[in-house]
Amino acid sequence: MQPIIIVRLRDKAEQAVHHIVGKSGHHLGNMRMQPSPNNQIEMLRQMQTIRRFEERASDDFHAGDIYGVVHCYIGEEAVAVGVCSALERDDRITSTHRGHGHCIAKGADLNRMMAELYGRETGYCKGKGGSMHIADFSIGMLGANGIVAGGIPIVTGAGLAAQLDGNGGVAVSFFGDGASNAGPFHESINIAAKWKLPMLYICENNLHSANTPASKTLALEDVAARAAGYGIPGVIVDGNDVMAVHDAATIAVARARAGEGPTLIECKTYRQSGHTERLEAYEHRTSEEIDLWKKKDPITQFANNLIQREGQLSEADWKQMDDEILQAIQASVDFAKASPFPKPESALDDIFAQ
Amino acid sequence: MQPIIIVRLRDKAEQAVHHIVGKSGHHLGNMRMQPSPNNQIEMLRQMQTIRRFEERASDDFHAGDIYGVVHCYIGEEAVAVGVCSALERDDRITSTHRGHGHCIAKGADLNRMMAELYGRETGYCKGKGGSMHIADFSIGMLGANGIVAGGIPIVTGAGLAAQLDGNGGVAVSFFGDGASNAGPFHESINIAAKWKLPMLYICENNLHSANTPASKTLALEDVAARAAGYGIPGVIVDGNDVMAVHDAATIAVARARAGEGPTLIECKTYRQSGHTERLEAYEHRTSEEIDLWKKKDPITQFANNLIQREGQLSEADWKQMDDEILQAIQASVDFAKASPFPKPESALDDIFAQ
Amino acid sequence: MRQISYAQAGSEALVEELRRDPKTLVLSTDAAPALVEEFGDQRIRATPIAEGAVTGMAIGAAGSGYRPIVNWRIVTFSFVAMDQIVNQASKIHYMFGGQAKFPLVFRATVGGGGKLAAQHSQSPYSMFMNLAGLKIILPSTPYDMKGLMKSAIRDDNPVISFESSRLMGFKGDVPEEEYTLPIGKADVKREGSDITIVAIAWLVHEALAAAETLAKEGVSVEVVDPRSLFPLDAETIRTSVRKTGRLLIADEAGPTAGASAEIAALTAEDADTFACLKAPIKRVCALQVPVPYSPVLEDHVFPDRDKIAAGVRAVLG
Amino acid sequence: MRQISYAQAGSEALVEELRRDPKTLVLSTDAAPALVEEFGDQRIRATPIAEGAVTGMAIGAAGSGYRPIVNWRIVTFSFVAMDQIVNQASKIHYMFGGQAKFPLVFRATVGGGGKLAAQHSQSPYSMFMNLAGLKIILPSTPYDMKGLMKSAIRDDNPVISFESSRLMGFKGDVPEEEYTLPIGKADVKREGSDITIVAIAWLVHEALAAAETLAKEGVSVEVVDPRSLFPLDAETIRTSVRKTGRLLIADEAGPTAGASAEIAALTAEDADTFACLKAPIKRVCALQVPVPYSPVLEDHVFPDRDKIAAGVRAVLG
Ligand SMILES: Cc1ncc(C[n+]2csc(CCOP(=O)(O)OP(=O)(O)O)c2C)c(N)n1
Ligand SMILES: Cc1ncc(C[n+]2csc(CCOP(=O)(O)OP(=O)(O)O)c2C)c(N)n1
Ligand SMILES: [Mg+2]
Ligand SMILES: [Mg+2]
Repeated sequence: MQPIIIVRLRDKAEQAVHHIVGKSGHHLGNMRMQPSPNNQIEMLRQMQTIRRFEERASDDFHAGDIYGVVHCYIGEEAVAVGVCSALERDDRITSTHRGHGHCIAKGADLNRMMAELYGRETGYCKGKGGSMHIADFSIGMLGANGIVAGGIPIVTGAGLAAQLDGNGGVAVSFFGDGASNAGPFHESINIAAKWKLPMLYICENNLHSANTPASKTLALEDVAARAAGYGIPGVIVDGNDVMAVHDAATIAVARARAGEGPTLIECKTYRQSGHTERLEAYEHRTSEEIDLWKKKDPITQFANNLIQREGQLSEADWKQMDDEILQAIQASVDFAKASPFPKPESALDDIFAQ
Repeated sequence: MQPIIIVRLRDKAEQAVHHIVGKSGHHLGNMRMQPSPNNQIEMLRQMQTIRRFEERASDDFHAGDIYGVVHCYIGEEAVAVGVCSALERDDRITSTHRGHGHCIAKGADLNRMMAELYGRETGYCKGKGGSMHIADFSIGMLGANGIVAGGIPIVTGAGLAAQLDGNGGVAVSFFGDGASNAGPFHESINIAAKWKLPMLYICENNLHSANTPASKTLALEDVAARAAGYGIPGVIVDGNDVMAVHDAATIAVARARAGEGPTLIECKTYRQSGHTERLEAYEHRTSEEIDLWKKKDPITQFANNLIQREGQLSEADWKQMDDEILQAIQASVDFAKASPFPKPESALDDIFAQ
Repeated sequence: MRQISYAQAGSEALVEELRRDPKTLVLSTDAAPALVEEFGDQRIRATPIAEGAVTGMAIGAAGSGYRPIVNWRIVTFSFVAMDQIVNQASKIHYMFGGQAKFPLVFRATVGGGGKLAAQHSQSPYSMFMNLAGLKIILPSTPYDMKGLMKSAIRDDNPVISFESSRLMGFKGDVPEEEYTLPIGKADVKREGSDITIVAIAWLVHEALAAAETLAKEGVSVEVVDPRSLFPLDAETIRTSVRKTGRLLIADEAGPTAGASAEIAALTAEDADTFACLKAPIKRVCALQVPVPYSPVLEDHVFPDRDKIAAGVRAVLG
Repeated sequence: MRQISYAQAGSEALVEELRRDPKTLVLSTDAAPALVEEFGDQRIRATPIAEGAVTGMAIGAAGSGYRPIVNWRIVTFSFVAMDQIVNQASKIHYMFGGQAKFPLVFRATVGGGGKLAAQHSQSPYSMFMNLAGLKIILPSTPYDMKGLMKSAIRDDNPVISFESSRLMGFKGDVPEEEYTLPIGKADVKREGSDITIVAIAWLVHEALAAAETLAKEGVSVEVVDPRSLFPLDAETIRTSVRKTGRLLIADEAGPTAGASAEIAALTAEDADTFACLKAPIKRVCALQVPVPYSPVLEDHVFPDRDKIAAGVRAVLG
């Protein structure tokens, strides 16, 4: 079984059509799936919210208001939003160290997120977790994670729970190209495939893991090719094209809900920011490569698309949307700053559930 | 990339020819590789030595002379012998909990093996290891292992050493179908493939892991299919046909020595004995299945072949060979029994190398 | 009262809790046929040999409303799951600010005596005591096993149930009627006045045997069984030591940074107890070596009733 | 004498040993460009994020004649390699009857202070002390770092080099000329007569600061730095306690079954030392919780010079 590539093209009427092709080039079929215009605008809003949230988080980290470490998802927003827009609120996900995007796309509250980054009592984790550990179980966000590949088994357990519940729920694992070389990836996908768990495994292949290029760590360029070893579909999609991601996820979700088991979707994307917002020892990526990908920015592309091709958005709408987003982000910072730090003694709370 | 199957057939002149076919059936080529008659007889001798060694180990375990646990390899001898006959003495291997066959095939001394099982000072590990931990670094046998998949990374490190040495050495990992679902399998093969380490990964797919059938644990029936995810050849071979195993290993060894990287070879075989020689809680395999595989016994098949088809061995030779083997096994037991137990205080030796 | 074995007591507790709560499920590389028959292969799952992923899956299922019981089988195999234990299970409730519950049980046998050599004869429970956020039980009798196991399964937190290999066939009184025992409460297994022996699991029985021998020599031994290692019932131990003035700790694990070290420390750091100490604390543990295979070597490495009795005589001077 | 940082001292030792012995090699998920440049990408290898396999590979390469140095980076990531550490590296020399050598170094940073929350702020060295067959160093100064690291790389056994995150930028005297320090020898960092503080890594400096403060109050503090945790230099610690009669242990890890517990136990079990003890032993450690993120919480959890000074006052009564 070869990985399947979903390429998003335009037909003569300039409508988006997905062409599904085998990796060797033969055509497997077409597909036309369009979320409603409203949904698309909502998706754009989410992507821009992620972007603005992280720009602010980065600034405030450098200003010393946010502590520890912050990993930005800038440039990869189409993945989280493309996938989560294909999910229901009760569906469950786990995220990575680079988790803000998944939180926001799954519907997390900006105030509580920002308050957590600020280490405040009103944060999602009462200040105990910080950027790498935001979770909101009420919306099926089972946590960011400081361990590469650590969340993959956990969300596979959520997939098991969904299967046992029998209500058609699905579970989605987000992880990087780096994580795809770690044991938990293999162990989890094998189990999910064998048990036909309702799962999506979303590899965010941003071509690098910290300071090591994927070309040095992946035996094969395409993570999706690994699906063949488990008898499940392996899909490659342009991870900077939110609609392509959305459609690939939609198919996989349908498959999962129908009891047909997991799908591995590899989203080819790029992290425009550094590995973390700290001063890293070095940046091994060339500025040419970074610039190239900045030109393929997922938000600019999508916004232009909605404005120019689909005509669903005017330049003014877009500007206004961005203003609203910036206000919401400012409000989240205000909320965080107005919130008290936790009481020192509360460090002793929450060790055990009572 | 699909797994390659090597099928051993006869041509019109009744000579063994290997047909290499893709899993979907198309023919990829033929191959004719015959070790010399002497080597074949030596291979038969090794297989029968493994068989007799374990029959005796089982008896003596039940008699209370061997302690702890013994895992027999009965029925799988063609794998160890087929592979090790394609190796040089300096090539390195690691084994599993089911390790006697690999030891003997790699050239280990029967006396020191039996003495180790008997817990004596003269054993390979001075009585510290027992059946699950026999090693002989002088012949490149880097150890049996009580941890499923535990030896895979270790021998991959030996492959790294071989690559750095630059002397054309290879390293071979033996492991079970069960182990192929564990993280170290994936992590190691990915690294070996990326670094083009001179490795053979030999999956002994005996269709079961302890009391669980492979059909319940392998997402796909063929472990070899996983090779596709790493861009390396995945080969399926009849693991009860020692010549087929030998030939598949020979090709892979040549590939490894040429710097072309690892090969994954799946040997379809069967364990005729129980999971261990202890009283297991239950045997989940049907007696039909066990009987069926006993009919495909690798030693009987190979001996018959050498006697009937190749005419390299007479019935009398074979009987004599077996007698010699039984004598060697008896001698190893005599050696073990004549050897002292280690001194109790020697438990405190060998914690650290000086 | 009826007598059942330590192993049976564990199984009984498990089966009763599986019947009681449909959200419980069992994950293990080896699915016991009797359980599959009664509870079906959805709730009793034979997994691939991938204890790491399986442990993580249990965490995710627990966070999604289930109560998984993972049987790692021998503690040896827990080490492939260590990331999920240390970095996830023990921290996840805290790290996320207590927003979700993770009711989880991990079962694992510990100890030697089986001539299984270094990998399969370990007693590494102290490695898990150092984590916050995990409870640990390690019972010594069928009665304690059943009562603690039921509590573990009902607990809303991750609990590791360490179970002594040597005691699997050991029989003892277990009532027919339902009961549970609190996690975190030590049990005085024998009262005495001259010395306190805090003994763990199998060594409780060795300590009791040593106490019999010593009684004939006129020495009155108190035997305290912590039963759970986290939380560790410091108060019961200290109270006993304040009474006897002497402490010996018997553990099948090596001493270094072991449960025995913790018990020594929490005794020596308590002012009232320290004031009552008449003699140095003594640890009678396994030698600090990997466990060897050969019977003569293995016997040399582990503590037993004789070594305990000798240790008591040494403390009493 | 020239001053270099703790981090530089470690790098210097590494580079010098890489130059000295062509069989050394470095495996890490992040290959430092300077090392790759000098030693090439065959000996300095950037690995996939697969610390478990990489650790096992190091064992196999060591058994095949190489001297691998694995940089796990943060100790957090060692847990995915725990099977290879516990079941293989620490037992392999013994289990195989001593027939092969396994010269291995594992490097990992430990400790908190970085506001990195629970997973990335651990000090779990005591989990590794309980294994036999692994040496453990944990230096507190650039001088000790360089000397111990060189010994670790030359040692024919697996050695874990734990390195304090908080001390990375800390500078101290390091001679230009070559030297090594023995693994297993504690160092008295300050002499005193009223109380012994055994302090680990970063807390050595906090203890020294506390000692300054206390000196002004007329209290004479001796500070002992174990420098290596296995073997642990019981003799130097006991000698100090026999002199001062009092013991406080300061550790950035939680107390439970920690290095602090072991130090307490080996003091309380030694008859001569016990006889000299004038007060209960005191542990000033992190609170036994996962480490929280928010600065106010993190500060509350960790010990420091003030908590040490308060502890000393409490012991002195
Ligand atoms: C097991 C483990 N090893 C190492 C690290 C350190 N680390 C944090 S992020 C990262 C790179 C991850 O790369 P990838 O999975 O591709 O995700 P990306 O950062 O590119 O989103 C590394 C090595 C870790 N968190 N966990
Ligand atoms: C990590 C780990 N988990 C569980 C076990 C217990 N165990 C020993 S052998 C075995 C089955 C192994 O199956 P397979 O890899 O197919 O090898 P086979 O026994 O069939 O040769 C199991 C589960 C183990 N040794 N290691
Ligand atoms: Mg990446
Ligand atoms: Mg098998």
